[in-house]
Amino acid sequence: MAHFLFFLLAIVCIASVLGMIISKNQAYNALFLVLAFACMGGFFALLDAPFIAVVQIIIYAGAIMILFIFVIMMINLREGLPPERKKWTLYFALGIAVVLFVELILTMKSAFSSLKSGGIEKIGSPTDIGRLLFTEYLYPFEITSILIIAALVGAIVLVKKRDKE
Amino acid sequence: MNSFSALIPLLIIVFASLCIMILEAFLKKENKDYLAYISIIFLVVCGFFLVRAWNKDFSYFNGNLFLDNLSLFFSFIFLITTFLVILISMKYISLQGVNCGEYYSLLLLALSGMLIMVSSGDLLVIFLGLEVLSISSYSLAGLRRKDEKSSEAAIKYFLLGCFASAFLVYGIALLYGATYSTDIASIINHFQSGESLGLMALIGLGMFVIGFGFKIAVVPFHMWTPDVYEGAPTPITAFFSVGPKAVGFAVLLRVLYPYLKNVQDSSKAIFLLLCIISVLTMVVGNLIALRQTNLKRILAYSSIAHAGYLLIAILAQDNASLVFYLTVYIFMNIGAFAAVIALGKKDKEYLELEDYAGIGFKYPWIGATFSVFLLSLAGFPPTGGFLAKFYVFSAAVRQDLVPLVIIGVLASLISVFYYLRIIVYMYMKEPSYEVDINIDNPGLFLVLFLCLYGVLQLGIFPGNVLILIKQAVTALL
Amino acid sequence: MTDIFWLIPFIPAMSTLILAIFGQKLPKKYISFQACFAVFASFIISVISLVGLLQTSHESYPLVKNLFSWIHAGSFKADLSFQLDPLSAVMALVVTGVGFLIHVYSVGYMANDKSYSRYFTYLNLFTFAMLILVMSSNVVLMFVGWEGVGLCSYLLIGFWFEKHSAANAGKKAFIVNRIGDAAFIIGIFFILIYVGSGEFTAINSAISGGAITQGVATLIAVLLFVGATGKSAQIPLYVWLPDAMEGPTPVSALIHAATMVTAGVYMVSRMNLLYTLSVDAAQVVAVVGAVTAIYAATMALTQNDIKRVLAYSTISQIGYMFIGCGVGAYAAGMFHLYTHAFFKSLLFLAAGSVMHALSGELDMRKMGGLRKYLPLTYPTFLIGAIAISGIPFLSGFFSKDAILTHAFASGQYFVWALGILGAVLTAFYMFRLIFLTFHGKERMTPEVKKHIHEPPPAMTVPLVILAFFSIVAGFIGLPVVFGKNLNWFGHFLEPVIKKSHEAHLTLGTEWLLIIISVAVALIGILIAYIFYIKKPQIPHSLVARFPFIYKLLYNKYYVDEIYNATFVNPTIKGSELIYDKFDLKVIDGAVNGTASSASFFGKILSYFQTGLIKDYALIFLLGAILFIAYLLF
Amino acid sequence: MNIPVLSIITFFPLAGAILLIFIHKDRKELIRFFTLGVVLITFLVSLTLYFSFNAQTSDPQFVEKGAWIGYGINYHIGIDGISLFLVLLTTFLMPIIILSSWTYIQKRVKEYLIFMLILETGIIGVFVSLNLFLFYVFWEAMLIPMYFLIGVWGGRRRIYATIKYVLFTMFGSLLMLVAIFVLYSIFYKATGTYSFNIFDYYKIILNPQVQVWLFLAFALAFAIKVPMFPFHTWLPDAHVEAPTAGSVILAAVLLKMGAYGFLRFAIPLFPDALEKFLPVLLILCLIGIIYGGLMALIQKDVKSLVAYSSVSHMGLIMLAVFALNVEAVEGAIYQMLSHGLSTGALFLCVGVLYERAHTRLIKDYGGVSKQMPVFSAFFLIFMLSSIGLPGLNGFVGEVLCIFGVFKTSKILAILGVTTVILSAAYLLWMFQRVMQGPIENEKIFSFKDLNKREIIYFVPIVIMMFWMGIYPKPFLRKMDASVIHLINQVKKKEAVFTRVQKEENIPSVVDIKKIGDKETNKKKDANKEKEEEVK
Amino acid sequence: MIPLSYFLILSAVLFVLGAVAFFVKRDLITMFMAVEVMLNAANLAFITFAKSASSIDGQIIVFFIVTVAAAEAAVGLAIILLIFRQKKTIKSEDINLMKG
Repeated sequence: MAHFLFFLLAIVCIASVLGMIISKNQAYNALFLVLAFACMGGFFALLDAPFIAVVQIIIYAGAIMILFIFVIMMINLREGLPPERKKWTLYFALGIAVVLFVELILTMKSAFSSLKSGGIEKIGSPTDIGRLLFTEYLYPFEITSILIIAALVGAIVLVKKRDKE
Repeated sequence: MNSFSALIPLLIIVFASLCIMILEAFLKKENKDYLAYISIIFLVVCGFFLVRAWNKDFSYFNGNLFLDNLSLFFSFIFLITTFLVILISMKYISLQGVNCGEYYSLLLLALSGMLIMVSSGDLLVIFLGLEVLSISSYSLAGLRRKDEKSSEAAIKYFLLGCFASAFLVYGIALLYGATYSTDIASIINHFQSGESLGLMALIGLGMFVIGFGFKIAVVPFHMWTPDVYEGAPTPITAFFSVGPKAVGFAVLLRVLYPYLKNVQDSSKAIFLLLCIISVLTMVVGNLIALRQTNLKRILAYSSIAHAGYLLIAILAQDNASLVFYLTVYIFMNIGAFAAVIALGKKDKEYLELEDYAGIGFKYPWIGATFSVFLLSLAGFPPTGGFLAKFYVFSAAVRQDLVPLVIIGVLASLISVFYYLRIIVYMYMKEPSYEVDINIDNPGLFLVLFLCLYGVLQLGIFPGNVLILIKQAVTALL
Repeated sequence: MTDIFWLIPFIPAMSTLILAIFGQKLPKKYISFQACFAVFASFIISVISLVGLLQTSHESYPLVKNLFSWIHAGSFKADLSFQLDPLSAVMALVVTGVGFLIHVYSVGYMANDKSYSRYFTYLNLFTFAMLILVMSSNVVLMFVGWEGVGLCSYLLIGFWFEKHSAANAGKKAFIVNRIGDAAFIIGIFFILIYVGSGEFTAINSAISGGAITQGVATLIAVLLFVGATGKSAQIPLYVWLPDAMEGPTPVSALIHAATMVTAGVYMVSRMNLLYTLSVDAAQVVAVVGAVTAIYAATMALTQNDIKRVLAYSTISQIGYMFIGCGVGAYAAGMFHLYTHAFFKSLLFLAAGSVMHALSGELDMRKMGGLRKYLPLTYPTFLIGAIAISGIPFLSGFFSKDAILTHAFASGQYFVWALGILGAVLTAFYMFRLIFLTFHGKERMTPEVKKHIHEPPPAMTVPLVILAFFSIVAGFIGLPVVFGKNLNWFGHFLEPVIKKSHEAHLTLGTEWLLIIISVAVALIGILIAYIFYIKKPQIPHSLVARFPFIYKLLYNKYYVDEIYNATFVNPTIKGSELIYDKFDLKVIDGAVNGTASSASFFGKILSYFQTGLIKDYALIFLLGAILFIAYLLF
Repeated sequence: MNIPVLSIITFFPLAGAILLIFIHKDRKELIRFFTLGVVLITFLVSLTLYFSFNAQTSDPQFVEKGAWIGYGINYHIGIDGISLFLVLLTTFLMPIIILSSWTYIQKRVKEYLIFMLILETGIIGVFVSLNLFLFYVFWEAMLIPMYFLIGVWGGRRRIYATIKYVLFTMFGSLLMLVAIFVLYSIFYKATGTYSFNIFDYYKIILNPQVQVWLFLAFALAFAIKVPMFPFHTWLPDAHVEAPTAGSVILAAVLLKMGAYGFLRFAIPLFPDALEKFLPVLLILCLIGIIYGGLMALIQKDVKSLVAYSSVSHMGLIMLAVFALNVEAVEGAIYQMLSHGLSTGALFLCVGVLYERAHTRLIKDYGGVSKQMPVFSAFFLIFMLSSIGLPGLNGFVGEVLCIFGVFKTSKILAILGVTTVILSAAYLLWMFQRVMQGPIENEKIFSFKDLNKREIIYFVPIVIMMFWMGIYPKPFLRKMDASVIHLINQVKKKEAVFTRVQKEENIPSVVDIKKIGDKETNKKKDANKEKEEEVK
Repeated sequence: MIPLSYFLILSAVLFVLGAVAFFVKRDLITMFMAVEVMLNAANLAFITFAKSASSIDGQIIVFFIVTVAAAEAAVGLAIILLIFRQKKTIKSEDINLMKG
């Protein structure tokens, strides 16, 4: 069952990312991405991280991608943009992809055997995560607040309409 | 010592940034200079606390945040950088039409990002600090909204920055996977103990270096630099050329120094890679700079090349020389940018080499100080630039990196050409058209003189600073 | 009394200094007085010194006066010190005596020149340098004088530097001399290395002590002799002397006849022990002298320029002197030097008078019949010509005869034969000169003719005095045939010049030799008489019959052209070629090429900076892939 | 002696330059007189060096030592018989140079004089430094004013020339810097102390393999500066384009730095490597002599002619330096001084002509003597001095050089002596074409003879020329001890090395203290303590 | 149980796809989306490792990364809007004022 679920999600996920690459339309792209992120949430759930899975779906698939779709709609381009048309670039991209993939696999190969998949002592429950966030991870948490301020200020200053000139 | 004092400097800066955001709403347009003064006051206060913390080794949040001497020294340098950048921005903002309040606020937020980065030994915190810095930087780059180049710089910086961040995160993930920790010290311990998954950790470290290689702009991760430098508002370029670079090196120092010192990976792969990168960086940066005619691009490529020299310092494992180099670099580079900023008027900046013809005699102070900065960048004695290179190279020779040093000096020979070319234009060419600028700019002149003083002081009597630096780098041992 | 001899060079030096600094502001009269007086004072001191020297015993020769240590570094030592011995005394006398007369002559000759003070400055400077040369007690200081006279020669030849030819001649003289000097200084170095000192006394004792092997001696002697060929205008470095006639005539008389050009002879005599030791070197000297004597004489045959004839004659006569030195008769060589100083300067000065009378005309083809216009110059000129031709009882006869006799006696019959042949030629060209100038048709332009006049007394008095000496000067060195101990000159020089081998000739042979040489001289005069007075068409028909030889002689064997073609032009052309092709293209090109290749690479690299995000990302990605790949493998 | 004379001489001009900044740029006369005053005072003060110099010892004198940055970087200056005269030459020429540019420079007088004063400090600093770091600082710093002098006040191709000059020189000196680092680190590894002190370095004996590379780097830097044969191409350009004063100082003093560097650093530090490269170096020098002469012969530009003549003359000097015997080295130093005077003076003459005709091409002149007899006399003397006429300064140096070389190698000396002929050829020919012959260029008729100011600065040169030619003793005696010491040092080091080589396998560094020099040991301990204090 | 290595391989695949998409796609928004994919790949790796380590540190890191992604998205989209306002295009090739 778990295997089936994993492969299903994996295929959907990869397919939607590929769809994003191939599709011309940005709106479709965004939707493909939402799908992929949703699958990602599924993986997280499979990996005993229910809270993160939920966060993933709410924040990523929900909030961030909505932002994307808003922007896409504001821009509202007539014709879409297909990916690179030159053949060699695509082959090149394929080559790069293969090489990079092989490299990453080789990197992680050593880890495959040592990964202990059986452990189920701890599940990332909201309680546990919340406790950690406000104890051990308080400092990073505070920093994220600064981060969000920075993002806010930045976003506002960049898009707000200019004072009357 | 676990103490709340460790957090105070950061709090002051963030508070300052918020204050400015709020105050901006209440200030009249003519009085926007007050925002600069307020930021400076906050910087001074923060500096005061930093000085007080010297030798005290404050830490907080279970050691996620610590103020050892090294981070204090770097923090102080960043304060100075921001201080100087604010001074050169004041007139620039009004002349070039940049939003004022957000400008200072973002600058201070970027500063806070840097403070976070240097005062932590946890990769997660460092990453978050980096993102604070980056996100502020992306916005800062695009602040000249009238100028298409500015937004182009912002998007380039943003997209490539995120791309690099992804590598960085993946690298951290691999490190985490190999060592189950994000703390530098325990990661290094893991490496040292030679447990399995060495390869994954090594690649993780590699991707981490790639991510930071982007920030410090080393070849081949440097491509964004010239464009972003050219497009960003000039004071921000000055900031970019020193701030993120310095902080990047500070982090690399924290990560790589113990690594290179303690870990014997198979034939020191990272070491050799860094050698190659360093050589590429010096050579490519300097060679391309030869062809440039835009001052900002010249300085951009020059800053790429300087990253190469700085990498040598990392390879030489001589932390004092790296820190000293960065200190000098801040003064000379900001000084140089200040001189470039000086050549501007309402809605117009003079950035082409041609514009500089005859400037040296027409505006003697700008010309003279700019020349000193350029000579310092080129590494002529008795400026700080020389001493900095001197330390780095001599340390490298002590580590038997002679070939690297030879390439380094030859690369700096190439650099002499384009630095001197600017002087050639300033002093040895007759202007073919009138360049009139607004020289009523006390803040900028203050910066010119401060940097001049810094460059000369560090070049001739660096003794006290060196002692401080020595004390600072003991934190790493 | 004799202590003051070191003043001899310094009086002209002081005069030079004063004239050099204040000369332009001083009146001409004062200048001429000071210049002449300085030389005269030196002359007086020379005489006093000579007298003193005669009273001193031979054992204390030479008298040395060390003024101060000049150059002293490591083993290189050279002092500023002078010495007085018969040789230097004779030379000092000749230099100051003849020099004084020529100074006086110049007062008249240069009276109207605007660079009057400059002229006398140079002339005094020359006297100074020449005196340094002859009186120095070591070979390094001698070199100072050696170069110094070269300089003055340069300055005085180029005295009228506005003329290209004069400037050229001066430069040529200096450079050719320098070639010799280069060899000379190497010779000096050998001496310094092998002897350890440049003092002549040390050199002599080293030679007599056997410290120098024959091979080294030959090397040194030949090197020094190369220097001498430069200074004394011998083959192959004689080419500058004919051109040197561009200078004022008194200068030609003083420098290029009487004193400087004989410095080589003086030097060889000074180093006589060395040349005695090295038979090969002496042979070289003799042969070069003989060949030069005859070679220069042939060139004198066809020249039309009066001073050039005299110049070639000088070269030829110096050749004789070297014959003397080369066959070991240094005293004879010196004797000829001494008599030559009188009659050759007489000839030059007389030629100067002719020029003066003819408004500067030098071409014999435009003279003729001057005898009656120049009643004083003609006889003096004639006396000089007779003296040089070797007609008995004039000075030239004795000295030349001494040389030829010694040459014969030493068994160098070939050299002797060349000398005799040269004597014929000498007599011929001298009388050709006399006949063309003073006899026959008057070929002057009427314009010139109007102005012909005898020169002022300042010029004629020296002529007369020199004529007098040209007649009597020979009597201090009579040959054996007139009596056993009449060669006073030879005896006087004996302390310096050790007699190598006395001429072991019977009286009969000696007489025969004298008769032969007188006879050939007379034959030479006779031929000249026939050619230029009796049958003036003969020369023309000869020219017509042997055009090649005539042309060869007239053009001085094309030696200047050959030198130009073989040394000068290839050097210049080659240098230009090297400059264009090597210095600018290769060396400079390498430098500039490095710079432009750096720039080229910069251009190539900047092509990668396309400004497109995806290219940047691609390079980032490639870099990352390589980076990881490196870490993986 | 408590007065820091050397420091005063070194930094007084710099102080003058700083004061000059505050004088308004339109008060040109004041600026000129002020500068003249500064350099004259410097010169007068420097005379005390000569008079209180002790000729008996080879130790550095007037030594001043002070802590500076640490890590072996100290303020350590002093002079010995070798540098004494180079310092004096600099201070002597400086007033002359200032006078020579009195009217020549009309634009930007103030900046010009400021750079001149800075340059003087740089040059003197090079000659007095006993700390390798300090030396390098001055060595490089001096490039900057020179760069401006050529670039701002130079001729038409000045920018090309000045950049070429700076880059070329830096190319060498940067590699030398690397070598200095290597030396520094070798010393550190061998003894555990940091030092840039040249006397400390004298005491270490290096492995020949290491020496080879270090020597190459040092030699390259100095050879470029001299310049020796294949590295000479910057010289004609720089000379031709520089303003008169620049050419003078370049020829008179800056070129000497290369030779000085060999004497002070390259030769005593790396005797074994020197021995190895000696044939190559000697041949390069020889080529330089002849090549420079031939190139000078055919130059069409007076300045480049004199520039190539410098190549030739410096070739002789270097030949003598490498001959390494007392006569040769003293001759070389002496020749450095006299070349400084004579070539400097020749450039001054060219400057005088240029100021009148604004051309440097030989063909534009001719017959100048007639219009300018006084000038002609001076020019003549300078020329004769340059071709080494006895009685003038050039001869003494030249004859000693060639004699010294002769002692080492007869063939080299014989080939080297061609300089005597060549120098006469190119200079006389030039003199003939410029000064003699009929006047063909109309402009020359309007030439005025030297004015008082010009005579004032020519006369001291002439006096010095005669003095040095006639009575060189005061110069030679002062350098004896130092030169002999230098030669002994080189010879002794070679000897020690062979001894060490026999005893043990060659270590990369042999510290002399192993061979038994307790004094240095003590000194090093003292140094160490100081180091720790700094830390 | 599903082997954790599957997740790692999937993570690698996603990372590679994101990286390639970044330089194959031609509009700025999708390029940015590609970066998001890469970040998610990293997230997946983190969670996988956290699972293997039986600790939830990795999950918390992911939480922070998601926050960062959100912040980046805010600023990034603002910049893209800015570009669009100026140039009326979001084609990456059109952003080439500066080069060389």
